[in-house]
Amino acid sequence: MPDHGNVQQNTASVEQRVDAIEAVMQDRGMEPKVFIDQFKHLAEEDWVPQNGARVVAKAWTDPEFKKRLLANGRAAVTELGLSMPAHHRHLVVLENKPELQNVIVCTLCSCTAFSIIGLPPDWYKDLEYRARVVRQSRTVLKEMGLDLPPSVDIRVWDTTANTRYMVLPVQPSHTIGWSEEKLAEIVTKDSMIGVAHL
Amino acid sequence: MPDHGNVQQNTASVEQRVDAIEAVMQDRGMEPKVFIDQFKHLAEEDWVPQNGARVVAKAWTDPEFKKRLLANGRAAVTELGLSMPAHHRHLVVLENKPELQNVIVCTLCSCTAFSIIGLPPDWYKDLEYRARVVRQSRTVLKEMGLDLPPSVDIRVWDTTANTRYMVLPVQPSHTIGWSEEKLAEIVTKDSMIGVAHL
Amino acid sequence: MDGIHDIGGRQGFGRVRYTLKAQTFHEPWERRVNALYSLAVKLGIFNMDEYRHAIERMEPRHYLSASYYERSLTSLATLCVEKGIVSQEELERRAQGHYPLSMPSAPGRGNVSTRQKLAIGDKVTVRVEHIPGHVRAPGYVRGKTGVVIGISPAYPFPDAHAHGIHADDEPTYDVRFNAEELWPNSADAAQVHVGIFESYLEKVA
Amino acid sequence: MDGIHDIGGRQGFGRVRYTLKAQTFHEPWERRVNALYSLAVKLGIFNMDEYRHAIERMEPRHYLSASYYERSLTSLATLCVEKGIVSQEELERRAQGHYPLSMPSAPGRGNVSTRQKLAIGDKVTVRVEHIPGHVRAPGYVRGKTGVVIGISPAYPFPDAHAHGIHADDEPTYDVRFNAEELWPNSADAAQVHVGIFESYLEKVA
Repeated sequence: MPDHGNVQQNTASVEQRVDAIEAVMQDRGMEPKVFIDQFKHLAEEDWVPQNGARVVAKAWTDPEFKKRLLANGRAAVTELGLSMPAHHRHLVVLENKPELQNVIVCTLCSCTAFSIIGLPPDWYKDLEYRARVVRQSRTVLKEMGLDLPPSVDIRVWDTTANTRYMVLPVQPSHTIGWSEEKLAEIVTKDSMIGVAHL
Repeated sequence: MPDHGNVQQNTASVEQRVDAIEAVMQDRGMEPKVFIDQFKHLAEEDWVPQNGARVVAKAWTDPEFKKRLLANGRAAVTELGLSMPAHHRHLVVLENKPELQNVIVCTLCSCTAFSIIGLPPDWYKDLEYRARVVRQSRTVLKEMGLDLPPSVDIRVWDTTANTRYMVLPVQPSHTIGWSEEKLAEIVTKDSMIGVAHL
Repeated sequence: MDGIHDIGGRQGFGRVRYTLKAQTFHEPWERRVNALYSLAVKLGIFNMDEYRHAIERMEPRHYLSASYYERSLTSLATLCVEKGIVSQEELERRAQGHYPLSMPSAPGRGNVSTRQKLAIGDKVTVRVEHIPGHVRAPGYVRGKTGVVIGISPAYPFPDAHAHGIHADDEPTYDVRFNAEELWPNSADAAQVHVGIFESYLEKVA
Repeated sequence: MDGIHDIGGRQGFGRVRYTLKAQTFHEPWERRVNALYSLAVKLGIFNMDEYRHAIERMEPRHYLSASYYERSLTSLATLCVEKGIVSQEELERRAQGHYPLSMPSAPGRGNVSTRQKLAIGDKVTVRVEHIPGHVRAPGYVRGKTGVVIGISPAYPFPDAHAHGIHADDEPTYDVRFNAEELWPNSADAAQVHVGIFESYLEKVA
């Protein structure tokens, strides 16, 4: 039986294929090299989870900001000089509580509020997470190291439209009174996706 | 990103894997070599579409046999010395008519009445046929060379239980009066699956 | 289980690679695999329902990329390991490389106690069930309504039989559906008949 | 389309390969691909809905076996070919080998004319639709009933926008479902919220 996929024995390597499309874009005057450098800067210096961490730390220490953040996330993050791409129409901030765990997934592709919480980690984009966390939320979180007692309710948010989500994790009790700067240092990307506590 | 399937770079070739399991069965006294030879005989000499072709030719020429065949296929084929495995509990014979085309598929795996119509052809077991023929029957048949006019109704039979099906194709008008033996020569496996006319 | 194998009606696949007088086997090892799994069934090492379910339990990427006979091989090897005939380590030592097996099985279930005998002409709905173990109703009929047009002899209930738990025999029914009710505005006109075990069906008043 | 990409709730997958502080990129070419498709969107060569749909149109075996960034690459290359920027032949000549692209697109559709404005607290059912083109409602909510708990700003309707046909903007609603109603007896207890375009919803009286 011949191979039935459209990926054949003589398929060019993925690097060769990237080189080819980049060369085409270069030829057509799209200046891909310049953009690749800009993008590297964006991905490594602008779209970092430290953005979201600052948002979380401010929400923990400034009740008025937290109200504005929960009411309109997209507007509130601008107060910290943060922005979102045009096609991220809305930022919904989901507040975790001791008895409530919010978790974000994108089952159809892998959308995230990447300019705020950083580009998604590898596992977030994998078929396993996408297929399973909507249906087996408690089991999957446990496998990932977050073993929630039965008393904690779970809310899964499947980001299938143009709204983006971020989780506002529970502030660890031992950090009450810390400065905003110090608090921001403990906030992880995974806690803002909702698969880890702090 | 590490490879996520369970088929890794160092996966043994499929032949090595077959050799390994056969060697295990040999070691455990199951005598696989004897059975492989027997099976080769079964597959090449016993489970041949000529069986079904004889059934079809007899149904075309013997109206009483055809009645019995349509009433209870499994019993009727024994009249021709044919048999079916124990787990094929029932043989339902589907009579095509000028205005009716029956088509067989097994969407969940690839079941067939193999002792009667022969082991299934490669395309029958492929994902394409299994996924598409239930939903796009007319389109798929056309792509396979059977372009049915809109006046012909289509019935698709998904063999998801232990009943087996065979299609009784329409006898071509130019063969009326031919002997049973000569008629049996024109009947193909594909016509008994329902994807081709004669 | 709602597995990747349940592909009836799934879109995105290309043309059927149809050829006249297509072959069944293309490589000598394919014939051997077909014989070996048949031998194992004959010897009572596993039954056909266990065999089918072990194919369904293949890791989804492996299932889709494997040929038909590689799927047979994987089921055979998985069940031989699960039945204690051989260890994966021994298989890998003999094969001199990684030997991918299927994923573990979820628990099975017995026959549905509220199932009803049905008659030809009965209008029936396929229960909306999501069974973690083996099940022989394709997903595309779940919750859909059709008419019984045939009754087949009783056979062990596969949801139990594939898991080695007690299975009463029960009949299967040929149920006729309209393709356009299965996939509204998105199917070629046809009647689609599916062989459905009694436990999966509910009579519609 | 009822494509292989629509895997929410599909069973048979193994454990999430979770690691602490997991990386986004593993190979230099992945960063380049992410930049190149973003550049194409920025230049207006295609929009995000076309980009997503071209990923969904990948041949199912290719989709499942490809890494995330190989899927991005395939969408970028497919759309550059479909938009007339380059031919597959030129790509294959430059790449010195076969260059797999996505399968052709089915036609799209416009906004649903009977859609209704919804309010928080409305009970809604997801229409049972099988759209051959791009659609952003996951299959697991089809025909299911939930409650509107949030409203998001209007955005071009993706079923049209992914196909280059006129798309009116419409709001999306955060709809809350119970996991146990989505997958009866076969899900961990949870509320599952899905962002759903207005055209996909019907208000329940």
